[in-house]
Amino acid sequence: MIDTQDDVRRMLADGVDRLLEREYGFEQRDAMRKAMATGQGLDKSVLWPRLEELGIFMLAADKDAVQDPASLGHMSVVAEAMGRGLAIEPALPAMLGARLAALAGTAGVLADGQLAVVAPSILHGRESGFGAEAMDGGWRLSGQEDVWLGGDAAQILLLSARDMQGVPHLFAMPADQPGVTCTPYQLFDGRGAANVALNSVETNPAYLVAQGEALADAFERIELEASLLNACDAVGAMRGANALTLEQLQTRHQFGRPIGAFQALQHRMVDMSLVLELADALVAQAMVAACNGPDAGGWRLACGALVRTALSSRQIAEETVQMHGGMGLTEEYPAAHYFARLTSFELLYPAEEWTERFARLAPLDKAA
Amino acid sequence: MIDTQDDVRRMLADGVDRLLEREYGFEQRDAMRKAMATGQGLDKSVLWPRLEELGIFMLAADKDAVQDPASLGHMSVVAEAMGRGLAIEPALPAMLGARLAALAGTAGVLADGQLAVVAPSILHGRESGFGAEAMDGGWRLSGQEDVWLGGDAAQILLLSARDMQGVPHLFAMPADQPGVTCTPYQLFDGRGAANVALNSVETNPAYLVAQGEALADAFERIELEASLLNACDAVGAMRGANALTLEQLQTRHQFGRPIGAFQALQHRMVDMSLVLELADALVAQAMVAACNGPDAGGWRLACGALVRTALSSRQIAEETVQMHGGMGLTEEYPAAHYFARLTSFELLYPAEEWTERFARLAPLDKAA
Amino acid sequence: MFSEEDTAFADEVRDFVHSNLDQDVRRRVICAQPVSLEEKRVWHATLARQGWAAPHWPVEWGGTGWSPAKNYLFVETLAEEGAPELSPFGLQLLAPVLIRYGTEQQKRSYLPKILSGEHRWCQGFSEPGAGSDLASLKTRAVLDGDQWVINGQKMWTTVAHAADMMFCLVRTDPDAPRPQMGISMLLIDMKNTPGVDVRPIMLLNGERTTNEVYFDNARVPAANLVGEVNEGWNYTRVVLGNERLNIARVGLCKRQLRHLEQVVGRSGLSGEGRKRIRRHIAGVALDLMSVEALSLRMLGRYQLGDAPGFEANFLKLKGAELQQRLTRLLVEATGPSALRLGADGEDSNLLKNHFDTRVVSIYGGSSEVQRNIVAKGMLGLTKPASTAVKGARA
Amino acid sequence: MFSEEDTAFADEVRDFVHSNLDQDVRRRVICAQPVSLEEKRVWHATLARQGWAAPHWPVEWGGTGWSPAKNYLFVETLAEEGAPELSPFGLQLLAPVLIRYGTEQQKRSYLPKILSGEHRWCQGFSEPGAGSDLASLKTRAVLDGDQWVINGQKMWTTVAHAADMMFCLVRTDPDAPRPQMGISMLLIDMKNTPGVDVRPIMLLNGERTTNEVYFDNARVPAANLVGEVNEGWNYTRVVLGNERLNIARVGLCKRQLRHLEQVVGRSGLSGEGRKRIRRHIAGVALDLMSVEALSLRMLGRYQLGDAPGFEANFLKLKGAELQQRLTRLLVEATGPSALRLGADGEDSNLLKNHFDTRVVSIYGGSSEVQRNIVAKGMLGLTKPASTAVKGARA
Repeated sequence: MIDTQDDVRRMLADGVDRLLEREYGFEQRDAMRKAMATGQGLDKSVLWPRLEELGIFMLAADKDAVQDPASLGHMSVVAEAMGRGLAIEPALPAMLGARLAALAGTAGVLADGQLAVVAPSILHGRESGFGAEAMDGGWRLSGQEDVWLGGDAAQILLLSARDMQGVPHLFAMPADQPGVTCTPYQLFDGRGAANVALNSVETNPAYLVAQGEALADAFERIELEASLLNACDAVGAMRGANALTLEQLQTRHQFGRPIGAFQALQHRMVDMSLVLELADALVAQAMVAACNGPDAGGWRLACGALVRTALSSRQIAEETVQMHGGMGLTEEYPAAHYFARLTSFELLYPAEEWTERFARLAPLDKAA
Repeated sequence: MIDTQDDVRRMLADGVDRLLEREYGFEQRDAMRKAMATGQGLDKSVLWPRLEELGIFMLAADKDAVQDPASLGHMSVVAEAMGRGLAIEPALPAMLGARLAALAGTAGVLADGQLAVVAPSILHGRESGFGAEAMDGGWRLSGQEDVWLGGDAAQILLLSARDMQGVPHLFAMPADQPGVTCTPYQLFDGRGAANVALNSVETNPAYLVAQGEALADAFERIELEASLLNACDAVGAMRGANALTLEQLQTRHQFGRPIGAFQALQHRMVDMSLVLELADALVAQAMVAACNGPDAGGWRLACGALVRTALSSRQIAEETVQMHGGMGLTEEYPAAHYFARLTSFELLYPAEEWTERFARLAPLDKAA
Repeated sequence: MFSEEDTAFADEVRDFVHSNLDQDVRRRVICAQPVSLEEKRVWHATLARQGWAAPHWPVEWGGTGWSPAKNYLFVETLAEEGAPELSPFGLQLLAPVLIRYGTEQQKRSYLPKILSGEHRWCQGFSEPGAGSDLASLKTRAVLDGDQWVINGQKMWTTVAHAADMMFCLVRTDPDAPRPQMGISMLLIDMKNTPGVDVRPIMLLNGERTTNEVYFDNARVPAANLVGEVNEGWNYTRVVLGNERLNIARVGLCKRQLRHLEQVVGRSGLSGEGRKRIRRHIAGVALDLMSVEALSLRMLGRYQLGDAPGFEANFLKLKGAELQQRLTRLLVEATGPSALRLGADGEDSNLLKNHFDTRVVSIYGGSSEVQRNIVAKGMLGLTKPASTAVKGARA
Repeated sequence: MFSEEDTAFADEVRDFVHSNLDQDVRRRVICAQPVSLEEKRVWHATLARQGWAAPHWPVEWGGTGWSPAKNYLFVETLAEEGAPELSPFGLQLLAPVLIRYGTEQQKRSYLPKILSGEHRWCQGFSEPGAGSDLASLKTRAVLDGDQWVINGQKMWTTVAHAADMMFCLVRTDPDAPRPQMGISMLLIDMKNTPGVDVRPIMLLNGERTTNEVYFDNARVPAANLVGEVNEGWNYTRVVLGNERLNIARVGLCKRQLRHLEQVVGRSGLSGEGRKRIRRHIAGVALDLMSVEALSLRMLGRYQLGDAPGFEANFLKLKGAELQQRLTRLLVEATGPSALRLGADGEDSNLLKNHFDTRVVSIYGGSSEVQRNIVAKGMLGLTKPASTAVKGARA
């Protein structure tokens, strides 16, 4: 976590932690995961209103918040707590949606508490899967993008499409608009997602949020922030996984001793702790730098934070399951859930891909 | 080692082992390494005649030997023993020189016991560093190649040069020919090597061993055999390093117990043994396949053997030093010598380079 | 290593799978999609009709008398070609014990039904406090007249909910001087024994493949004791030492590798991403080569009469690692859609399958236990003569 | 983290190195070529003239009174710019002990000569049977009148052959109930004490940097005892706990990384080979970032009054790994000519340098000892409250 004397942040951290650890225990949260697995969709009646009360939308969407460097730090507190608490509610997608609207200068386009989810192409800095054709008093949109995190519960889809001239447009499309096919499903880690297809959707002109090359700045900034906030979620999950594994080593007995008495396991536990602290420290540093926006230094640190977090996540995920033995595979114990959560992160932010990206940022030849 | 009922091979193994373990102990062999370091060059009066007595040249150079699939196995026995014994004599370069002459069909070009060393470009399948210009009754050769293993003691240099028409020629050049600059030096692992430069060297026509595209077969075969024989040297060194480390774990005490009582070290020792056995088994299999010459299957296995041996060598080299502590860095104890020998191997045959070569051998698209 | 006859035989096995295994079942095995117990039973019956259900058994009980090399090739070829794995509990684990230590009555009663697949067996070894440390098991059995009365709890009992029978380790002498002594092996009818309660353990993959089994004064006939009383630990070694020749599962890995290559070949991956995954695939392929080489070496030595040594532990360790790397690479090659849970399409459930594969370094002697065993042998029980050169200070 | 004043100061240090350090010495430090003891002494004197030889000491003894941040930046900037490292034994290891526990006489006698570089010190801690396990040391000292009589053997005594003085741990009470008790610290004049015999330990790199030291009834004045008798173990902790803020050697790693990048930039590497090495360099650079982030976090907490905790052990472990990866990459980038031993040219001796770097995971508390310390703290001595979610079975 970011070293801080910031009172708001500490109160927020206390609030989310209390919510996820004392008021809604693992069993209750996992019951919601199972309910979603039966096809009922996300139950937004339980935890969600409490998260709203904590002000998760305001943190991100408030116009002042975007100007306030602290707001990114506040969001990171929520993200880390969600990861540690293995909560499946789309708090992070919700914050990112509100944030992008604010970054694009049009926070007001979203009604209070509306869940707007950002297209994966924007969050991952890829070319959009959608195209826009101007028509009388609006646009006609077509295309497809898969795996929108939180897309299963989205009310608004924030997506980018280039028109025939190649100019990017940001649309805030109602998920229930005719022609929009939103296929919801659950990920292995329990969170919801969706594939979104637009088949010649005719849009109301009011759905256009912003357009033009100025969007590039907002997009780059949301990409940077989204990646670091996802890393915060992973840092939280690593912290939870390590604490759980440490407890396992202290309490589980084999061959007449706690398994933590075995040196090979001790050394592996130390390495798990080591790689968590490295990731945590660098994510925090990158987060502070990101408050200045996505400049070269910010991206350098972000590359480091993402690569380190991905590598640490993989190691901790695998070791957590292995050191728990059979118990590490069961549904009713958090170990496997941490494995799933951490594996999702490191597959969405592959260490090798980001290492290559970093190598392109800092070409050797300049150093020569 | 190759599983075998072959009596010759067993006798050979016994002979080399006896020579290197009982008759010339580590201290004696190391004294020769130190003598070379003072600039005296390789002392060929001590171990060398005994190696010749064991028939190391005949194994490789005899015309019948080349036809006999067993001969490669016999050479592997010598290579493995040299590695385990940390001997710095250029037995392997000598065998390869004799072998190449035999493969090119002109074993007789070398006088008995002459040390002919093959150019690194031939051994590593790279483009030659030399060019040949035809002139009255001979050729004029120029160029340079670095790091000839055993080149410090070479009497004959076996090198390839293309003429102006691009036709490859194999020359057996006396190392003391005017215009030949042979710069000898010692490697960190104690073995000798040289850089060789030819500055418009006018050759006697008798120095031409063979020419034309048919050489390609001999070159490919010697490349395959040289790489696997170097892997045998590494397998021997790994076996020596593991035995030494195991003994260290059994005999060195710390905190009131043999350090082998510590589980973290136990597990690492087990992994050292595991990676040695994998390398040994695959090198043996690749060696059997190589007896049929360098076909695709042979190269596939050789890639596997080289990559596995390089990875295992690195792990065992590093762990041997680490588990010996300060003693692992000293000159008078073999651990550091094994580190040097194994590191030489894996730098000469880099795992990643050979993995890429393998990927090119077996393109995915064929499988689709 | 293999004779021409051997390789011709492998081709015959290959053809048999292609001709006799339901194509959709085969496809699902290759894509790691679920195959039902009923579908597995059908395949068991198919092999049994061919006389191939238990080739390693003695001929008199339905085995084939094949050489070790043929047995090895048979198992690896089935796996390579996508045949579902038959449940090992009766065929591989119990049967060798029964054949060696069982009564004539037990053999005649149980072996034919194991061979035909009529009876499904489960293994009652692990307990909540006795997983890797089996010797500390606590489930008690007391002889009361001509019945054993069993109380206690087993855990991680694979497919107990669908089993007809269990072979079970129970403590029959709680006062034995060492925990390994005082353990016996009992056979338990899972369908008709009052006091046996099977409760599911749900894994995160959403499947019930394993269970807790509670015994509350469950009674089984005295005749269901295997071998001698208090000698069960020795039989356990026979169970755990079985089938070591195929322990690395080379055939399975080859199949996974080929599938992975096909997925990548068909995928839209390009540029650096494609190069990266190809490098990893090449790395696994090369590593698999070394595992196969060590397997074949162990087989060769076995044919010369050497029992598998540390190689078997090494191959268990390394085979688990390879399987995990292969399922992982399939996820990486597929990208984010591999995160999806659900049954429609080859992409989905890939992360779940990768998760399932984590178990291979936990069950059948975890990787930690394998390393402990080798370390004990290398450092303690045997004192290997050093073949290394020795320095002045040694 | 750093104020503008701090970074301006770092620039000042950078300029100082460029203006005052011999360019050839600097080049050799960067290329890891040998720098002589005399050249190091010249640099020590240069720093001392500037008042920068021991910035972390109390001002009254010649320190600077800088903030922890400035001290941190000073050390890392010197390393980054290629300044030779000053011998740590007097400046970093002994001095804090003397300042805290030494007599006024000892301080006045030794500290000024340590500061100026006039006296070179060595550290007599390790013994043949007491390396990582210091508490088992056996060298005896017995008080005979007003002299301590020392017998025994020290090992791995770095630069003892060129040292004026040694601070030495000796056993003064062999009957102490725990091995850590009964140890004292003595100061020994290495040049003028009969019965002190320094014998070289040659490393494979061909250099004599370390030694065995034998004591045969060597006598030192009773006044050379540091602090209380039998309390030496506590002072050891001060020694070993020192300079933890710079333990990862971030500045050194940055310098090595920059050098490596330049070598690759200039090299003839192309195609896949160049891409491969660049991937590895990027990987190390990213890892170094995380190590620097953790170092800065530790520094920040230290400034708030927190003593370094496990971070210091983590940074020792990870710093060693990074240094080893960097020297290794330099070898890989250079290719076979890096195998060459010899003094002519930048390429040669690279493998030797890589070998030398293996020591960084062995000395100053090996990586194994670091892990043991953290494990003990995490699992035993402190009982951390779990912040993880807990399952029904927990």
